[in-house]
Amino acid sequence: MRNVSKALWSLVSLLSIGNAALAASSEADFRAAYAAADAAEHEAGRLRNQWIATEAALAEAKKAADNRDFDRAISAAKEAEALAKVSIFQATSEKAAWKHLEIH
Amino acid sequence: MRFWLITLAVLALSIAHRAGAAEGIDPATDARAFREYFVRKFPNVKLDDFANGPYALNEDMRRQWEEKEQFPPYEFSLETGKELFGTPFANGKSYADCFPEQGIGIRQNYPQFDEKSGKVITLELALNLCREANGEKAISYTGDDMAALTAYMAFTSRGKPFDIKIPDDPRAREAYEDGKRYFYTRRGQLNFSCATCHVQNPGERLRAEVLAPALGILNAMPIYRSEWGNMGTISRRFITCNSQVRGVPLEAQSDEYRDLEYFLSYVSNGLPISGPGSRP
Amino acid sequence: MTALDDSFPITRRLVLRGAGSIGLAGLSIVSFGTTPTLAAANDKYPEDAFKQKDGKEAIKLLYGRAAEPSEKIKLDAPEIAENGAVVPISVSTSLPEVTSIAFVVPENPNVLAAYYKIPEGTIPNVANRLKMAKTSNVIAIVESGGKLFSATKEVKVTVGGCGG
Amino acid sequence: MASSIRVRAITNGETTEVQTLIQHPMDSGFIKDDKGGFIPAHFIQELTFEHNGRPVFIADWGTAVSKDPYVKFAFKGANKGDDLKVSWIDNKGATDTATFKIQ
Repeated sequence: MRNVSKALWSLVSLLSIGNAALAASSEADFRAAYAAADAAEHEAGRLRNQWIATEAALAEAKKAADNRDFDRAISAAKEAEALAKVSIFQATSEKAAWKHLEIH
Repeated sequence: MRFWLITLAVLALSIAHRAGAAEGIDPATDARAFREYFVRKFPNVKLDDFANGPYALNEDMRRQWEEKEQFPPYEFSLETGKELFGTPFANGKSYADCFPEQGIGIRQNYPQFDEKSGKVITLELALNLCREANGEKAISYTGDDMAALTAYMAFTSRGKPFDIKIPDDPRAREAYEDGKRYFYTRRGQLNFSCATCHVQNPGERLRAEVLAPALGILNAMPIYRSEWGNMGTISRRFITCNSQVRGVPLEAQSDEYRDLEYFLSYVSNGLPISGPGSRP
Repeated sequence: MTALDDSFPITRRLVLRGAGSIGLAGLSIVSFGTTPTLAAANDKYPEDAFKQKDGKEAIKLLYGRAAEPSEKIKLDAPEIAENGAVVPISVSTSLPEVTSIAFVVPENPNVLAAYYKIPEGTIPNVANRLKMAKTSNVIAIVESGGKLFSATKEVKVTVGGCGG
Repeated sequence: MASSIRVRAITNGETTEVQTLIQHPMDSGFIKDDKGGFIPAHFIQELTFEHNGRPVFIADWGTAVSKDPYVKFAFKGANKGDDLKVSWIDNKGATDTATFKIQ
């Protein structure tokens, strides 16, 4: 199970490249990052395929922002967005792929 | 690890793949193939015994189960269910008035396709519809009372074979097909479908537990799980299954779960109701 | 009080374990008295024995002596517990004049699980369901004709997951 | 309130087999609740079976007995129709008693 998470993490970090902002981040940056993550998670919800980890990362982002730790808040929001995007990818590809598992 | 890599590869490959136009939906053929798959996979298991889930597949577990069945831990819930079922609503009517045969020995006929609403009506849903029709508030689909009520109704149907009907109505066939799709669709961070555990790997241990075969899996519902320490409904089981693959569960009795129950019950037609059951 | 017999393998194992479990015992939320009482000798609930973190001490508190393995005890327990919350365990014995049967689970936070007094006329055959925190031996202690005998079986306990 | 005690006591003329299931949480004190605090220990300590006023089985239990505990034993000397009195007391002082007919 740990290995699964590890593989997933590398995927997530691939998708969230660019979140390593050097300068201290602002509230505006956080809002943008959070809005993007929230939109992606909303789409995953429309596809009925949200992930618990995404929800947790969104909550973490919000909490960090409440504590005015925007570096952490942005990194959590980016992670949430990346996770949501993988879940969207999963739901979209499964629209056809589920047939492979069917017993015939 | 290997599993996940393969999964990623499948995910990647499947982008290119597109299923052709919707083939004809043929539940009867599906159900035959479904049953044959399990019978071939477990040639030593009697067909009816699939209704006993993992206990049909593992001798050590079966002994523990048989010991527990001498005085099953769900006994208290079953009694509560009988009591709740017999208690009249404020208007003097009771659950019995909402069901054919006064609700006794009919569990094997649920879920049903309701031609009026065009939707699947599960037993849990029917119980709440009954309450609402009689001016009572709906009760939680994942709570103890619903578990107790369905336990009692299942108990009165023990041994009766599942008899799920798919009427000649395109909406009914679609509901069945949607349930099937939900069953085989990978979801959650673990990228598991229901079938990953309950078709591909029944009898295997996933961490602690021996996975139950999908064939007959709802016949034992509701179940007293030692892990829960109490009785839980089908709704509760679906929700925990989705959480276990790290997906956000859908609402209890959402269309997807209702259709899933329709599919899973239909493919187990002919197998006896064994609920209420007990499981690890 | 009779000293514990170090040739008894379970006892020896428990002694070794006892040394390692001091830290755990210190963390535990219940405190326990250290005055040994021979609970088996009277009808009172053996409170101190039930709070023991160490199998050797629990047995000593209950009976004041150690047990020796006996093949006349049949201990029935699963090889792998389907869930540690409910592990069916039973014991029967052909030993004569049985006055008590106890179940000890050395890896549990409180090692003594259950202690059954068997009056005359009652058959020395008990089945119950116990909790097991993790993989552990289960030890059945049978008091027969004033002597102590035991049987041991390992039960594997794994954590819960996607199952059922 | 229904009794917390369920008993099946069946005699074959010589021995009477008794199975009991009791509704009780049997909280060990080692389990945390949703808020991270420990659920206080709450468990049956003593369970007694009496036939014609004579104790035939006494169970002393600790925290490791499963929720809704079950126990089975057998004894000699009872007849069909005799009373079997069952009572328990837990660590908080709660008790329950019920009398059953041997079948």
